[in-house]
Amino acid sequence: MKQPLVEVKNLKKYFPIKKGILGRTVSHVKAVDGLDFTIFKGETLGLVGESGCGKSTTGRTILQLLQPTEGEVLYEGKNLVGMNPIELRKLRKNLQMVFQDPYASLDPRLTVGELIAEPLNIHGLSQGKEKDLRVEELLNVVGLSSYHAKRYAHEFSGGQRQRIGIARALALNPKLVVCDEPVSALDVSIQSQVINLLQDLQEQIQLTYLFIAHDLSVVRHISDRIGVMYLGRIVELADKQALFQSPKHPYTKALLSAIPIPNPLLKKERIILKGDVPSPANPPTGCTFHPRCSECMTICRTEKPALKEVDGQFVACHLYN
Amino acid sequence: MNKLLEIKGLKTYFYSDDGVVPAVDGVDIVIHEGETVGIVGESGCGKSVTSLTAMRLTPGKVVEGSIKFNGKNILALSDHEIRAIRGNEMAMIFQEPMTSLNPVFTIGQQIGEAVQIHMNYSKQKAKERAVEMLKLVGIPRAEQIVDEYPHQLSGGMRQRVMIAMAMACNPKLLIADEPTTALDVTIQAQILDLMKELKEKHKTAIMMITHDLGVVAEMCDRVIVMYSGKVVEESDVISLFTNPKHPYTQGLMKSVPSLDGEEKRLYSIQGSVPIPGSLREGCSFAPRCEFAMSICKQAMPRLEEVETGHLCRCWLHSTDQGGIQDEATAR
Amino acid sequence: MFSYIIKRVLQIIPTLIGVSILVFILIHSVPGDPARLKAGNEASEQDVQLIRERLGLDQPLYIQYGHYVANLIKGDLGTSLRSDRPVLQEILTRFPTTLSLTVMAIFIMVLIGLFAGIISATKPNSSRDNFTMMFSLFGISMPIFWLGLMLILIFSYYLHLLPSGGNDSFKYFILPALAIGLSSSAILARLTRSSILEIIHQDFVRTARAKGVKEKLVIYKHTLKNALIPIITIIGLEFGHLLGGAVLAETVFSMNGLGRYVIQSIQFRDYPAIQGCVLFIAAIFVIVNLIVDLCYSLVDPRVRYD
Amino acid sequence: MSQSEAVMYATRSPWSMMVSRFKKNKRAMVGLWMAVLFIVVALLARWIAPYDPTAQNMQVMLESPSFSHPFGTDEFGRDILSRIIYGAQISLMIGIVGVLISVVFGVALGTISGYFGGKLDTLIMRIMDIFMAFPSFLLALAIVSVLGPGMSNLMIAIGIFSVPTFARISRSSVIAVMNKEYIEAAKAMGGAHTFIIFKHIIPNSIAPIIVLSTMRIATAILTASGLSFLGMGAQPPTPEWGAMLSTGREYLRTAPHVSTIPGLAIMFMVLAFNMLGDGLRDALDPKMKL
Amino acid sequence: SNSSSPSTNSSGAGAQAAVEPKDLVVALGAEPTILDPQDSSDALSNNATELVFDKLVTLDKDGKIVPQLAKEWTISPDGKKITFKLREGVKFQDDTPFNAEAVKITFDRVLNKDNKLNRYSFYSEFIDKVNVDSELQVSFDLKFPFGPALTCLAQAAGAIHSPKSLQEKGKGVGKAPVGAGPFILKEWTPGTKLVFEANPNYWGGKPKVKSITFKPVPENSARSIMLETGEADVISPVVPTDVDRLKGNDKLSVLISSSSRNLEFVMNTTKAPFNDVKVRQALNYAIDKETIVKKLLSGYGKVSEAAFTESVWGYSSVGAYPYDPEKAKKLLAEAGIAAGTKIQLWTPEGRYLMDRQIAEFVQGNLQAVGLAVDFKKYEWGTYKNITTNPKKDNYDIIMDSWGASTGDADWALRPLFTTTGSSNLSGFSNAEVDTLLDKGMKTTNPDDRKKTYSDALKVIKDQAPYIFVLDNKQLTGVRKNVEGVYTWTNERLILREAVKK
Ligand SMILES: Nc1ncnc2c1ncn2[C@@H]1O[C@H](COP(=O)(O)OP(=O)(O)OP(=O)(O)O)[C@@H](O)[C@H]1O
Ligand SMILES: Nc1ncnc2c1ncn2[C@@H]1O[C@H](COP(=O)(O)OP(=O)(O)OP(=O)(O)O)[C@@H](O)[C@H]1O
Ligand SMILES: [Mg+2]
Ligand SMILES: [Mg+2]
Repeated sequence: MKQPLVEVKNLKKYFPIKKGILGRTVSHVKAVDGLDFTIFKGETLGLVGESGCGKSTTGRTILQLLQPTEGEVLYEGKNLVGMNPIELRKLRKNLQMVFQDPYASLDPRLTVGELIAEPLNIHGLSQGKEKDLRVEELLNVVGLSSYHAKRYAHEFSGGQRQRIGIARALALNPKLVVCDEPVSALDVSIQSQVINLLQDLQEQIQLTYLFIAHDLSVVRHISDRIGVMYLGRIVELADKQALFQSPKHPYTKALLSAIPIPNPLLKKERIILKGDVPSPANPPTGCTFHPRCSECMTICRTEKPALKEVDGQFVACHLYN
Repeated sequence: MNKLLEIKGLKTYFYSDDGVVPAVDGVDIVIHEGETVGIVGESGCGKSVTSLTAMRLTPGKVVEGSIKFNGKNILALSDHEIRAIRGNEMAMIFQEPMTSLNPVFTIGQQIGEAVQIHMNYSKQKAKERAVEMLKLVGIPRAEQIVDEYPHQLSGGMRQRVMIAMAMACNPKLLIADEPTTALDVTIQAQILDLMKELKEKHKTAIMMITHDLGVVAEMCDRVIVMYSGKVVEESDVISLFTNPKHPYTQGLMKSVPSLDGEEKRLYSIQGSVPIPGSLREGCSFAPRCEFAMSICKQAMPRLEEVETGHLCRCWLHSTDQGGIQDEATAR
Repeated sequence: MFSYIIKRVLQIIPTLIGVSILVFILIHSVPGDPARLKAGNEASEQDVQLIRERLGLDQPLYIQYGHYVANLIKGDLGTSLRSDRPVLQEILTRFPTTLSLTVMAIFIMVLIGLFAGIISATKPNSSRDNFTMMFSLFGISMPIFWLGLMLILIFSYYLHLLPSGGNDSFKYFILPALAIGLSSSAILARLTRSSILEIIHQDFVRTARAKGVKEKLVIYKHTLKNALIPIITIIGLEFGHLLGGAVLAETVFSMNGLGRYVIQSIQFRDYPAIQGCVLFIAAIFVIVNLIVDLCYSLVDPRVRYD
Repeated sequence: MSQSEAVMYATRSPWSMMVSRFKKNKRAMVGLWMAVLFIVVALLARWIAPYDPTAQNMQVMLESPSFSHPFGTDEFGRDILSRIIYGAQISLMIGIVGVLISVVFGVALGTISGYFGGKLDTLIMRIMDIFMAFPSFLLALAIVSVLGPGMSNLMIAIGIFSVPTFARISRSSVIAVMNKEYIEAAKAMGGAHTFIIFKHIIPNSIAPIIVLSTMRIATAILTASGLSFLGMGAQPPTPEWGAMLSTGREYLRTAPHVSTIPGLAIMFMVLAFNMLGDGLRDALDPKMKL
Repeated sequence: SNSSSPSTNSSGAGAQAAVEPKDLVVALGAEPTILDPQDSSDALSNNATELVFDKLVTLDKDGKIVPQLAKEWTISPDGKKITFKLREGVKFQDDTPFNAEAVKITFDRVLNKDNKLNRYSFYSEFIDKVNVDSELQVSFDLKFPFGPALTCLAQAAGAIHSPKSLQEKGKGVGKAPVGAGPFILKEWTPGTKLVFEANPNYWGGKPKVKSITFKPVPENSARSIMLETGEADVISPVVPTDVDRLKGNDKLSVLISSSSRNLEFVMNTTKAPFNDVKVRQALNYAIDKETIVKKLLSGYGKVSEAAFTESVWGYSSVGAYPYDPEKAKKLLAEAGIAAGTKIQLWTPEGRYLMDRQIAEFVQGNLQAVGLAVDFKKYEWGTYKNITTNPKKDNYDIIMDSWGASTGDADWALRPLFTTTGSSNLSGFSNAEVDTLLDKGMKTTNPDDRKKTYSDALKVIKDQAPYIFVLDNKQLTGVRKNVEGVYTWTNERLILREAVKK
C-alpha cells in the first residue's frame, strides 16, 4: 500500500573543524549522525527538533546539496549519493526545496516572472509563449496573478514571497518537496495561508513532503508521521496521533510539554529540561540526551540507544529495552 | 491597584524621504503595579515602537499623546531625569539575546553597569550584585560566568543575563519585547518559568510583547491586541481567549493550529498586513475582514468598552454611531 | 596565542619567498646594467666588463638568485652594488627616518581621523558632518606630492616656519608627516564614521541606553570599542599606504629614508639593494599586519588565538 | 488582473531604486556632474582648447595667468589651460583603462577563487597576498620600471596594481552571495556552475566592484600622477598632469602656478570620482566596507 | 641619524670668535659613492677624495699643473719616462711615511687588471711601469710618448693611498680612505652626510676650517633654500633659474665658472638619414641654441662654437651653426627628406642640467622644420644601457654630454670622434679626423698640437656628426663669509683651501 519514495540509510554528515598551522581537521561537527527512515509516496513526514539539531542538514543532504559523509539516499531505488552530476541534475526535477527565509531565497535582481521561469530555463522545458503561460499558471496555482510577474521580490510581503518560492519549486512538477521551515519566518495570520496552500497542493498534485519545522503545532497539523531529532539523530519517529498521545522518548515528552498552549484556562504540568542542547561538535557520550534527561540510567551514559520499534512507534531510548 | 504606566493617545511617526510612517497611531495602554500585560499583534504593527517610546528610546518622533510613568510625565523629563528612570525603575529586555549584549564587555561589567549608575555601587559591589543576579536567574557557575563574554554563552543563558541585567535595580516595570521568540521551545519554557518566578518574588509589572498567543495565555493578566499602529482590542486574558470580539483577534486565534483539536484546514485571514503609511480610509483591518461593512471602509471605529473591562475597536460592536462623525472630523 | 604567533610567522615565510622571487624577476627585467652605471660616463667597454665580472653580474640569473637566497638564509641581504656596503646596513641607517615619518604620520592620521570620524558620526547628516566628510573627501583626493609642495610653498617659502627638506631633527618631519598623514586621516575619518554609525544602530547600544547610560559613554565606551576593529584594520593597512606615500614624501622633502633609497636603487639598478629593501618593507608590512591581528584580541574578546 | 493595473503599478527594480537613492544624494550628484564635465572636456579637447598643447613659444615662457592665458604658461611658453584640457584625456584614459584591466582580471580571479574555493582558492589568494605584501605604490613603481615609461605601460602597471584588491573584494563579495539561500535554490533546481556564476553570483556581487572601480579610478589617477611625478609616467611633451606638476616644481618659487594648477586639476578629478564612488556606495549599500 | 658632534653644527657657529676655525657645510646634488679615487670617476666622489688625498701633481685655481707630493719632475727626451722627486717629511693620515714605495703600490694596484678597478684603463692605456728609484724618487715608464700624461696624473685618480691602509682594508678603502691630504674622513652616514675633519698634521699647514660636511640634497630648490637660510655654506650646483634670486641676496654670491662639459645631440651616422652629411648639417641649422641658453638656462651657459669648451686645452672657436630653419628645410629637401619623416629623439632626465627641457625644446625645433619627432625620455639607468652602440642600439638622435675631465683636447675628442673611440656614439668614422687625433695624442709640442686640434675641430664641424648645443657653466652658490672655494673646469669643487669667517 505505502510505497517508499525516498529511503534514507545510515545517513551521516560531518562538517570538519579545521585548526592548526596546516589547517588540519581536528574534529567534526556531527550535524547528522546516522539517520534511517523512509518517506512514502504522498505522505508528509514532519521533522522537529531544536535549533542546531541537524534538521536542515538532513534536508540538504537528502537533496544532495551537501555531500553526505556516509550513507545512502535512495530515490525510487536509485542511490543519489555519488551519482554522476549530469544524471543527478536531471533527477533534480523531481526533488525540490522550499526555503525558510523568504527574503534570502529569491534573487533580488530578478523579477518574479524570471524567478519562476528559471527552473524551466535550466531544464530547457518550455520556450516563449508556452513558458509565459506556464509561469502564469504557476502564479495562479499559488494564489498570485500574472501581473505580479513583472515585479521584483522585494516588493512582496513575506507570505507572498513564500508563495513565489513554492511556485518555483512546483515549476518542474517535483515528486518530493523538502520544506525547510517554510513558515517560521511568517506571521501567524500569514502562516496559516501558506500551510493551507501547501496542503491544497499536496492534494491536487500528489506531492510528498519532508516538512521541517520547530513549531510542533504546525508539524502536527500538516504531517502524517513525525520524526523528532536531537543532536543529529532521530530519537522518536511515529505516526502523529501516536506521538502526541503517547510520546515515548523523555525528550519528546519534555518537548511536548514545553509548548505554551493558547488557552489560559488550561494549566498543564511542565517538564522543564535542565540546560541547553549540547554542541554537536562535542556531543555527550552514550545517549546524547542523557545530561538533560530526568530518567537517566547508567547505561545511558555509555551506550547509544538504537532506534527500535515499540508499540508501533520507533524510539531510541534505553527505557524500552 | 495603582496605575504604573499610562500611555494615552500615543502617536509615534517616522519621517523619511519616502514619506511619513505612522508606526504607532493612537495607542492607549495602562499597566498597573505588579500586573502582566501582553501586547500581541503582527509583525510591524508597532509593538516595539510603543515600548521603546515608553522609555523614550525610539528614533521616531512622538507627535501626539502622553506617557505617564509612576506619576512622572516621561515625555517632559530632562535627559538626565529620564536616564535616572531607565534601567532603574523601568527596564527592558529584547528579542535578540544574541545581539543585545555588548560583545566586548564581560557579563559582570554589563550587569554591574546599571547598579553603578543608579545605586552608586562601587565596581566591586557592582560585581557582587552581578553574581547575585546571575544566581537569581539560575545561571550555574555564576562566579565564573560573571567574567566571561557574551559569545561564550548560549542563547538561553544570554537571555537570562539580559533578564538579570534588567532586574538588577529591582525595576517597577519590566518591558519584555519578544523575550523568547529567538529561543527553542524547551529553552522558552525555562525562561518563561523564570520570569513568572521573578515577577512573583519582586512584584514587578511586566509589559510582555509577543506574537505567540500561547505565551500570552500562559503569562499575562491582561492582553492588548494591536493592528497597524492601533489597539484593536483589550481585555483580561480569559475573556479575550474565550470571547474574542474583534474579527482580527478571532481570526488570529483560529489560524493557530491547535495541538489537540483535529482541523482539516486552518482558518486564514486573507491578504497581508498593510504597509504602515499606505494611507487608507476607514478601518485598517477592513480589507482583510470577512465581516467588513460599507462603513468600515469609510471611517475608523473608536476603541470602546463593549463589555466590562473588554475594549474593542470595531464597527460590529460599536454602540456609538456618532463616532463616525467624530473620527471624520478629527481627520 | 604563542602558537598562533608562530603559525603566523611561519605563514609569512612563503609570502616572503614569493615576494623575493617576484622582485628578482621584476628587477632583472628592468633594462639597464649596474656595471655600466658604476663605470661612469667616460668608461670604455673594457672597464664595464671588468666591473661586471667584479659584481658577479656575468653569471646566469638562476645562479645569482641561488647565491642571493643562500646568503639570505644566513641573514645576509647582500652588498650594495653602488656603495659596496652591506645592504642591511644601508637599510638600517635609513629605516629610522622612514619609521619616524610613518609613525608620525600614523599619529597625525589617528589624531585627526578618529576625532573627525567621531565628530561626524555623532551627528550624522548635520552640517558639521557634511563639512567633515567633504573635508575628508578633499583629503583623499589630494596628491601627496602636491600637498607636500604646497606645504613647502606656504610654510617654508612664504612663512619661513619649517624647513623644506632634510631629516635632521623633529621639525623636519612635521611637513612630510602632515603631507602623508592628512590623506590617510581622511580615510580613517570616513571609516570611523561608518563603523560608529553601524555599531550605533545595533541592539546592544539600545540596551546600554535602556540601562540609563549617559550618551557620551554610549559613544565612547559602548560604541567606540566595538568600532575599533575596522579602525585598527585600516591603521594596519594604511601603514603600507604610508610606506608608499613615504616614497613620494621623501622625494619631495629630500629625506634620506628607505623610500627614496628604493628609488635611487632602482635608478642605479642596485639589485641587492632593491631586493633587500622590498623584502624588508614587505616583512615590516606583514609584521605590522600580524601586530594588528594580535591587537584585535585586545579589543574584541571574541577573537582568540588558539 | 488587467493590463492597466500592471502599468499603473510602477515596478521598482533594485537598479531603479538605486538610481533614485543616488539622485537624492547631493554630493554624489555633484561628483557625477564633475566627472561628466571632465569627460566632456576631454572629448571636446580639440575644439575647446585655445592653443596647441605642445606648441612652444619662448616669448611667453612662465607667464602668470592672464587674459590670453587664463592658467598662465609653462617653461616653454605653452598654454597651461590647453595642456590641462588635453591632460584630462590622458588622466581619464589611464584611470578608466587601468581600472578596466584590474576589473577584468580581478573579478575573474576573485570569482573563481570564491566560487570554487579549496586549493584553487588558496593558490590564488596566496599569490594575491604576495602582491599585497608590497606597499601598493612600490608595486606600481616596480612594474613601470620594468615596462618603461609611457602611457600604455602606465595603464598596464595601474591595472596590475589593483588586481589583488579587486580579486579580494570580489572574492569576499562572492562568498557572501554564495551563502544566500537563492544560490542554494539555484543549485537545487539543477543549475550548472556557469549558469549560477553568470546569472546569480556576478550580478549580485558586482555592486562593491562598481563602487570600488569608481574609487579606484580616483586612486589610479593619483597613482599615475605620482609615477609621472617621479618621472616614470607619461612621456613629455604629453600634457600629463603629474608630469606637468613635477616639471613645474623647478619654478615653484618663481612661477607657482605651473605646479599648482595641475595639482588642482588632479585633485578635482580625483574628487569627482571619489564623490561619485561614495554616492554609488551609499546608493547601493551604505554598509559596504570600502 | 647619529647624534651630531658639535663640530658639525653649523648654525651655532655665528657666536664664536672670528679666529677660531669653523665648520663648513656643503650641500651637493647627490652622495659620493666610493672614496677610492682609483675606483670612482664621478665628480661627487672626487670632490671628497680631493680633500682626503694628495697627488703627485695637481691643478691650481686656474687649471695649471703644479707640484703637490712631488716637488719637481722631469720628462725624458723621448717622452716615455717621467721622473718625480718627492716631498720629504710627508706623513699619511695614519702616521705612516709617504715615499716612492707608496706611489708604486698605489699605481700597481690600479694597473693590475685583476683588481678590476674603475680607473684601470684610464692609466693602463699609457703607463707601462712604475719604478722606485730611491726612497724619494719615483719614475713612470710610458707605453708611448703621451702628451696629457701629467694632466692625467693630476686627476683625482692620481691620489696616493697609504700602503698600510690598502693592505689592511683591501676593498674597504672606499669607505675609509687614508691619504696624505688636508682633511680626514671622520664620519659617513649613508644618504645623510659625510664629515671631514681638518688634518692637524698636514704638511701644507693646518686647514682654515675645522671641518667640512657634505650633505646630499637632490632637490634643487631645497639646496638653494639651505644656502639662503645659512643651513649650507656652499651649494653645488645652482640651477640657472635660481641664480638671479640668489644673487639678489647680499649675503650670498654665485660663482660662475667655466666648465669642460658641453651638451650635445648625437646623430647616429651609421643609419639613414643621418649618414647624409646634409641632413646632419640641416639639423644643426634647425636648432635655436641661442634661445636655449638665454631662456632655458637664463643665460648661464654659452652657445657651443666647437666640439669642446673654451676651458679645455687646445680650444679654438670654429663657430656655431646659426639658427636658420629655412636653410635647414632647404638642406633637408636637397637630401630628399620628405616633410613628416619620422625620427626619434631620446633624452635622459635629471642627469644633465635641464636635459629633458632642452631636448623637449629641440623636439619643437625639429618639428618646426618638418620632421615628425618621436620623443622619448628615459630614466638614466635605462638610457645608459640603450645608448652604448649606434649599430646595436639603433637610435636616431640622442642627447649626450661630455666633460673632458683631463681638461685636454685629446680626451675631449679621441673617445668620441675616432673610429675606434671608446665613446663613439655617433658611429662617426672619418679618416682625416682619425689621423689628426692620433697625431695630436703623440705630439708633444704644444703649438703643433694646438694646430692639429684646430684642424680636427673644423672637420668635425663640417661633418657635423653632433649638434653641439651649449657649453656649460659651473654655478656654485657660496655664502659671502666663505672664501677660497673654487672649481676646476672638470667640475670638481675644490674646498681644501676654504676659509670661513
Ligand atoms: N556548512 C556548515 N559547516 C559547519 N557546520 C555546519 C554547517 N552547516 C551546519 N552546521 C552545523 O551543523 C549543525 C546542524 O545544523 P542545521 O542547520 O542542520 O540545524 P537545524 O536543525 O536546521 O537548526 P535550525 O533550526 O537553527 O535551522 C549545527 O550545529 C550547525 O552549526
Ligand atoms: N527606525 C525606524 N525608521 C523607520 N520606520 C521604523 C523604524 N522603526 C520601526 N519602524 C516602522 O514602524 C512600524 C512598527 O515597527 P515595530 O518595530 O514597532 O513593529 P513590531 O510590532 O515590534 O514588529 P515585530 O513583531 O516584527 O517586532 C514598522 O512598520 C516599521 O517599519
Ligand atoms: Mg535549519
Ligand atoms: Mg518588534
